Amino acid sequence: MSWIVQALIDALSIGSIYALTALGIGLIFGIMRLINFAHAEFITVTVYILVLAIGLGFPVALFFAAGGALVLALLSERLAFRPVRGANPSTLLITSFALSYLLQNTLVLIFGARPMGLNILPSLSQPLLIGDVRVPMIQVVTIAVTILLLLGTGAFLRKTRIGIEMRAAAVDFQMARLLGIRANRVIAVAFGLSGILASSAAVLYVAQTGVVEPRLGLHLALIGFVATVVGGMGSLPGAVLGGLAVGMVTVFLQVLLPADLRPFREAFVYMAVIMVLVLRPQGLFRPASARERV
Amino acid sequence: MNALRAEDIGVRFGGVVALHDVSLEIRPGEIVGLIGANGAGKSTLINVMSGFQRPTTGGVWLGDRALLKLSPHMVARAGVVRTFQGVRLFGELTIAENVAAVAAVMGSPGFATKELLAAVGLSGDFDRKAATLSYSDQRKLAIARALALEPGFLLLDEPAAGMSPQEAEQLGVALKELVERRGIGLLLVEHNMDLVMSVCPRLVVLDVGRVIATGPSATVRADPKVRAAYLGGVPHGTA
Amino acid sequence: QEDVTVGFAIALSGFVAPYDDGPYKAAKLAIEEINAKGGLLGRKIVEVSADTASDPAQGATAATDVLSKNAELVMVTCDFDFGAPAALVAQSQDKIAFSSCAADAKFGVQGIGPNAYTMATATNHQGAILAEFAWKTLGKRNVYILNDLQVEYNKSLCSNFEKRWRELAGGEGVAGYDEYNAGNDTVIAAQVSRMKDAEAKSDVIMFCGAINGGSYIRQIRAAGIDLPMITGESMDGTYWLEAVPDLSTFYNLTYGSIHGDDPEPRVNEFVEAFTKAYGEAPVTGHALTGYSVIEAWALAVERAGTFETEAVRAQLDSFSEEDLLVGKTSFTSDLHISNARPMTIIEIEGGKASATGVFDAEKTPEITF
Amino acid sequence: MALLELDRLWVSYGPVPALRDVSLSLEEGETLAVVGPNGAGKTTLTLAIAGALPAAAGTLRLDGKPIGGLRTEDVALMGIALVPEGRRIFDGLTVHENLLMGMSRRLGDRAARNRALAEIHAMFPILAERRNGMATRLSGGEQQQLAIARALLSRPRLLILDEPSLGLAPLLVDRVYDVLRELRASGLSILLVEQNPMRIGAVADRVMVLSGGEVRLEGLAADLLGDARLENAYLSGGEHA
Amino acid sequence: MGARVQTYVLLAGLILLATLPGYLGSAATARFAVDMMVKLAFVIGLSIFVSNTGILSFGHAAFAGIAAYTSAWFTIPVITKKVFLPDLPAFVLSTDLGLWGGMALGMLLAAIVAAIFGVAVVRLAGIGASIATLAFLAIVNTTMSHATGLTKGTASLIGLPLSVNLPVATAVVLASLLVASVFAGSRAGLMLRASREDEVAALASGIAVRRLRLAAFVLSAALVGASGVLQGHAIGILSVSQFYLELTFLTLAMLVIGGQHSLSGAVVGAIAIAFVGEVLRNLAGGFAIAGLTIPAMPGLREVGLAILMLVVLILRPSGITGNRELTFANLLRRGTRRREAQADTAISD
Ligand SMILES: Nc1ncnc2c1ncn2[C@@H]1O[C@H](COP(=O)(O)OP(=O)(O)OP(=O)(O)O)[C@@H](O)[C@H]1O
Ligand SMILES: Nc1ncnc2c1ncn2[C@@H]1O[C@H](COP(=O)(O)OP(=O)(O)OP(=O)(O)O)[C@@H](O)[C@H]1O
Ligand SMILES: CC(C)C[C@H](N)C(=O)O
Ligand SMILES: [Mg+2]
Ligand SMILES: [Mg+2]
Repeated sequence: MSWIVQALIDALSIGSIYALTALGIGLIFGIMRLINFAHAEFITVTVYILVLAIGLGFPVALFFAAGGALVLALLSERLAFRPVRGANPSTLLITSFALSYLLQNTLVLIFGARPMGLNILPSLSQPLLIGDVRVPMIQVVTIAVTILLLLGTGAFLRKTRIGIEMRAAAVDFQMARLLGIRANRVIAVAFGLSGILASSAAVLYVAQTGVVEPRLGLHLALIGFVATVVGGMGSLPGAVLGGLAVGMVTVFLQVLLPADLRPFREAFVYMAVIMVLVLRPQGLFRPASARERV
Repeated sequence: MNALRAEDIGVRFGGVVALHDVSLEIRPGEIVGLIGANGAGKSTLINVMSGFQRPTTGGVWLGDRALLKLSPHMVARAGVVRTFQGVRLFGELTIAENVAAVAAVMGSPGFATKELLAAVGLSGDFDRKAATLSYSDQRKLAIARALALEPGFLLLDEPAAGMSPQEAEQLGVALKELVERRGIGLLLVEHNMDLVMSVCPRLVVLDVGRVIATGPSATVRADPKVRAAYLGGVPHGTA
Repeated sequence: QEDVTVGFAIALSGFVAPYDDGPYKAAKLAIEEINAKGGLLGRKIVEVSADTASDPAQGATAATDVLSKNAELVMVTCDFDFGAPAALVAQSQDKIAFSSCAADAKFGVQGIGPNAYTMATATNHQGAILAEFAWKTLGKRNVYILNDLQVEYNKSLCSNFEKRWRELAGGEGVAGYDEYNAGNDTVIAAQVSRMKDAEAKSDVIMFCGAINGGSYIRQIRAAGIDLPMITGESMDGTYWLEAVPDLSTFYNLTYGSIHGDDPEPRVNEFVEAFTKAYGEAPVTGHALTGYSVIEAWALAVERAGTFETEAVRAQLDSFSEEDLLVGKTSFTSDLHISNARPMTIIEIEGGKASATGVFDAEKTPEITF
Repeated sequence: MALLELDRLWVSYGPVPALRDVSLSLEEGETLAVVGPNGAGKTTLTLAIAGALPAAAGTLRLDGKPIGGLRTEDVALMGIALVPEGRRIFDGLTVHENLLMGMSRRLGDRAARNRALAEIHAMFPILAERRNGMATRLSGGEQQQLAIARALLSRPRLLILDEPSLGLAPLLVDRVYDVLRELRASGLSILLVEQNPMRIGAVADRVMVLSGGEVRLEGLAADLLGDARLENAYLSGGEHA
Repeated sequence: MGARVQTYVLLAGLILLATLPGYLGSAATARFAVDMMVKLAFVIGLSIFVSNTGILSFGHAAFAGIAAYTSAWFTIPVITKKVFLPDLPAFVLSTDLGLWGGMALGMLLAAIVAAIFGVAVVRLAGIGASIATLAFLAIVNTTMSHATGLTKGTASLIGLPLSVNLPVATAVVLASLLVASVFAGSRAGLMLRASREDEVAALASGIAVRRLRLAAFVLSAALVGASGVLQGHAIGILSVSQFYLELTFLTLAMLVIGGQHSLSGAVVGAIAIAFVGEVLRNLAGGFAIAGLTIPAMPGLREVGLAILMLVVLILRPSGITGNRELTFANLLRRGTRRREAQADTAISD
């Protein structure tokens, strides 16, 4: 029985990193219909700043890293996404991809493609043994932080005026301005928030893996992207649960698949993704009534 | 051609009962007006009849063909064609292409696109993008597009919304002519009572998802229930 | 007399660049040394390079580029997938193509053509060395294998290791096997849990991980698994060590120690010269292969007395235990990779890397294609 | 001084002008009805005044201050509110959240805002009923009420309505016009685009006929309604560029 | 001359012009030109689906891969094949069909796979459909990476005859262009573009949206397959990773930057990015100007390309061609189009 508990905990710890990434991607997707691939580099850049600043002590480095992600997100919005806002979703997507490619290759130019080691929060990488079950501290922290950030972001969007303005500007930018909403500023705030979310994911992630390389965020962003859509387009809890679900499926397949099929695990994961999309086009965690009315 | 019948239609959205036990019949060559307060369920009924909304109860029949079994595009091909309250044009296509794309469904290569556009009162440059039309012109194009399918039955959801009284009047004339010439059965959902009264011999009135009155227009119009639910005290128009 | 040109169609940018950086610098060092001694057959060697940008299609373009500048030899990327497109172009233009360290035996007659060579030690032999090292030197009996499926080198290394290990230890000697794919799995919690379950019956971990392997080692150690680990050439270097502070009982193969303590003095001299030229020691032992590519080619040219491809190839094919910087190197007319070459093993204790010695294998799994 | 003044305004979509040389002025407390055939440029006019379309030439002033180059939101904050053609309700927001977006900070404290909201709810009961429902689930007419309510909550000095009766049941049209009359009586300035002359008569002080992007006729509502020239102006503009 | 014919002629002319450096320059420019044709074949095939349906597909690289490997099974010389792919079925092992036979089979298999998987994709709309194609790409990639007997898995497959030169590649591109052009001009093409604008309205108009989308998907998979075959036989080596995310994004970027709603956009985008990339590649390799030697700057190409892509997207969000087809009339109208575009952005700002 303990293997199930162990697998659940493993799944949660992978899933919660995915969920945290999906939260940042889902936030911008919900607001702008933009799948922001450059979220990957918001994550990666945070980690490189950590590498540079870690000599100043972790709290200072964290401050710089989060600040860096924030500034990067704001700059991206201002220089790359604002000019194409309102364009076709594919144009937005390719813009974010081009930005991602630019940032990634700039990192390669500056730091080279060779990975570097980075040891942060070493105290959290101690295992915690509860009975037979091994629970690394970092995983517990990751899960807790994810839940907190989800609740916080959700409350922000639902309860605060600027949060609601954000959603309004997302739907009809011009109408929002016609009502006196400073929509540009509002969207910038959303990006800033996504930068902060990216930096949180980055810190927790690198505390687990300890290796920094220019493509580090890519895989996370890809999963975040899938999770956002599978979980429920435009719904934040949907994105988070989508991330968790992808993590769960991955881990359970890894544990349960016979050895010959294990190399094909990812194919099964993505088959599940397609099945979800076909059976529940509105997303796993949104009611059927959430579909567009004719 | 057989009649188009909706029988005992019920639709609910969560707690909201949008339609309850609604029946309606349109015969070829007939214009039926469907009126009712906002939210009464008129658009929902059109959605059901055109295959876009699965009802919880009831059935839709074209003669003895069960339309509910068909997907929306098959319903349209079967001759039951609708327009939308929200217009829904093919915005990036030109005006001419909007019609031609639909004519292509019928495989009509030499389709008289220009004549059709003129018939609904559109003129000028047909190579403009449809999205650049003014609101009432958009509505006209939507009707032209529906006609390109050469429908047996046409379900129009507020076609005159946004039109000036004169335009609405012209539209009314055009619709009547169409019904007479082609024998189309027409369901007209409309809040412009002048238009409704001038083209519809028969009315069905919905209120909160139920039919509260049906019959010859003049009778229905005088019905106190209808006045209370829909028309209000002040008589409208000149009729 | 005219100069003679050596072309480099390698990754100067992109994600394969770290593999090519050291060998390229080392090769340039070798060229300088030869020129300082009066050149090759009395001609000065000049180098031209073109960037493949870590893209196979651009690899072919890069090779065409350097060949159009009259390269007599093309050195290509330290990996089969990325090096082969360029080598194919050289082959089709009847020039010699040398990969610095593609460890796949197909990099040769069978895969590309008779003009293709690689300075690597075949994974067959690498796997065998590691198996015998764990069995004899470390005295281990039960291995747990963790394999990264993303990179062919890893898969090949692990499978050759296992072949040799089973000969030594029998079927029971494999206490567990698991895999991950570095492209999809960044956190390997499930694999680590499985390993933890098998920890009691294992006494060594064979880890076939690639360039970001440090991340997985960190996760394994964070779970409290302190078994000794053995790995291939791909984990050489200390650039990733920060990820696993105080790492101990860790062993990896290499072509030569970059820490100045190789049992072979020539290697230490090379590291010194390299450090002098570039301000820092090579990042991994792969650098030696680049040096030896030039070394081997120059030797063959000298013996042939000409730059003609056919004559040079004949000389290369008759290499037998030649003492190159990377170690003893032999080629035959149908095997253009070394499958019997002692290699250095690095040990990491308390976060410090040092050479433990040079090891060889008695028996090596056969090469198949 | 007039509240709103337009002087020789030109607005174009690409190379095609949609408004040509339009001048008008609207006094404080006055209601101006703009009529005209379809494609006349009425919607364009409302958008231009509200700051959503740039003027190619000419000036716009509110209280004598030029508002031509201002950002859309700044124009709105100066007190111009638009009930746009096609409602433009915020999808994905609840009815209440939609109202909140209209609710200006100028309404004052929480109590004042709640009072304003209660007024609106009294005016349009469905909005209270569906308070926490998704706004786009409302029927077309219900959405129109929401759009008007949203604009009113910004406590505008000038309210612009682009065909507010669009898609409304007659009963509700009556209600909307009752509300407009009340608003007018309370001194609000209104610019109303409306197609139905009968409706105009009930609320407008003055009428302006727009056709083909140009002002064709302007005058007191009382004088113009029933005037054959009004009818002609309507019909002549059927063709447009 | 009809508008479609004009477009075909203009685009074919543009393509031939673009191959010119391949004939006049060095061996390296010939390689560049072949590579450009390979990408062009891909983007033209991709545009059949993306331009007409408006659904962004991330999955087409998989079709290129499937076709490339299929072709390899039937074109690698029999003796070589027995060494590298001994697990292939006997009849495959003993067959050598040459480039065209291999290409035909490759396209066929790509089309069959597209027909099966497409049933799921066409049920979805918008971003959901795109994610499904991304999932498909991942499935194919994972499967091919571990189906060692068929593909050699993560190892490269070698021995493909180098039978693709510039004229061959150009011929395939022109043929693809013809197919794409005829499809876009067909009734099916028009109906699909209508559904791209508003799926619900298209259904209400009787357009069999799913069936048409599936047809476009299959056709475009086959053409993209041809590009994969070209690629394999141009460089002589296949690895599964060649047909994954990088190819996907590069080709999508070419399409979107050219103008994703038109065939002209596909052609112009692919050629423009290929040329800019090549110029940057040469600059990055270092050069001498007016006696001044600029040293090599590896990585410049990628960074420069990304910046240029961003600039184009920002200045022309609907792509270089503004989503219009190239016709003689449109070429003359360039001036007015520019102004319209400005007015559009003025509204959205
Ligand atoms: N998809 C849906 N989900 C939930 N409720 C819905 C949905 N579609 C319609 N409704 C509700 O059903 C009722 C009927 O709506 P419908 O659109 O049919 O009204 P209508 O008669 O067309 O009104 P109008 O004249 O304003 O267009 C309304 O209360 C509406 O809010
Ligand atoms: N986005 C646009 N791009 C190009 N032309 C446009 C655009 N919007 C409107 N037009 C054109 O500008 C002119 C004026 O349109 P407008 O919408 O202002 O008319 P309107 O008077 O509101 O008509 P209606 O009564 O039909 O709503 C019309 O010819 C219309 O086709
Ligand atoms: C650096 C090494 C992991 C590369 C390896 N020698 C190869 O053939 O790919
Ligand atoms: Mg309705
Ligand atoms: Mg209008």
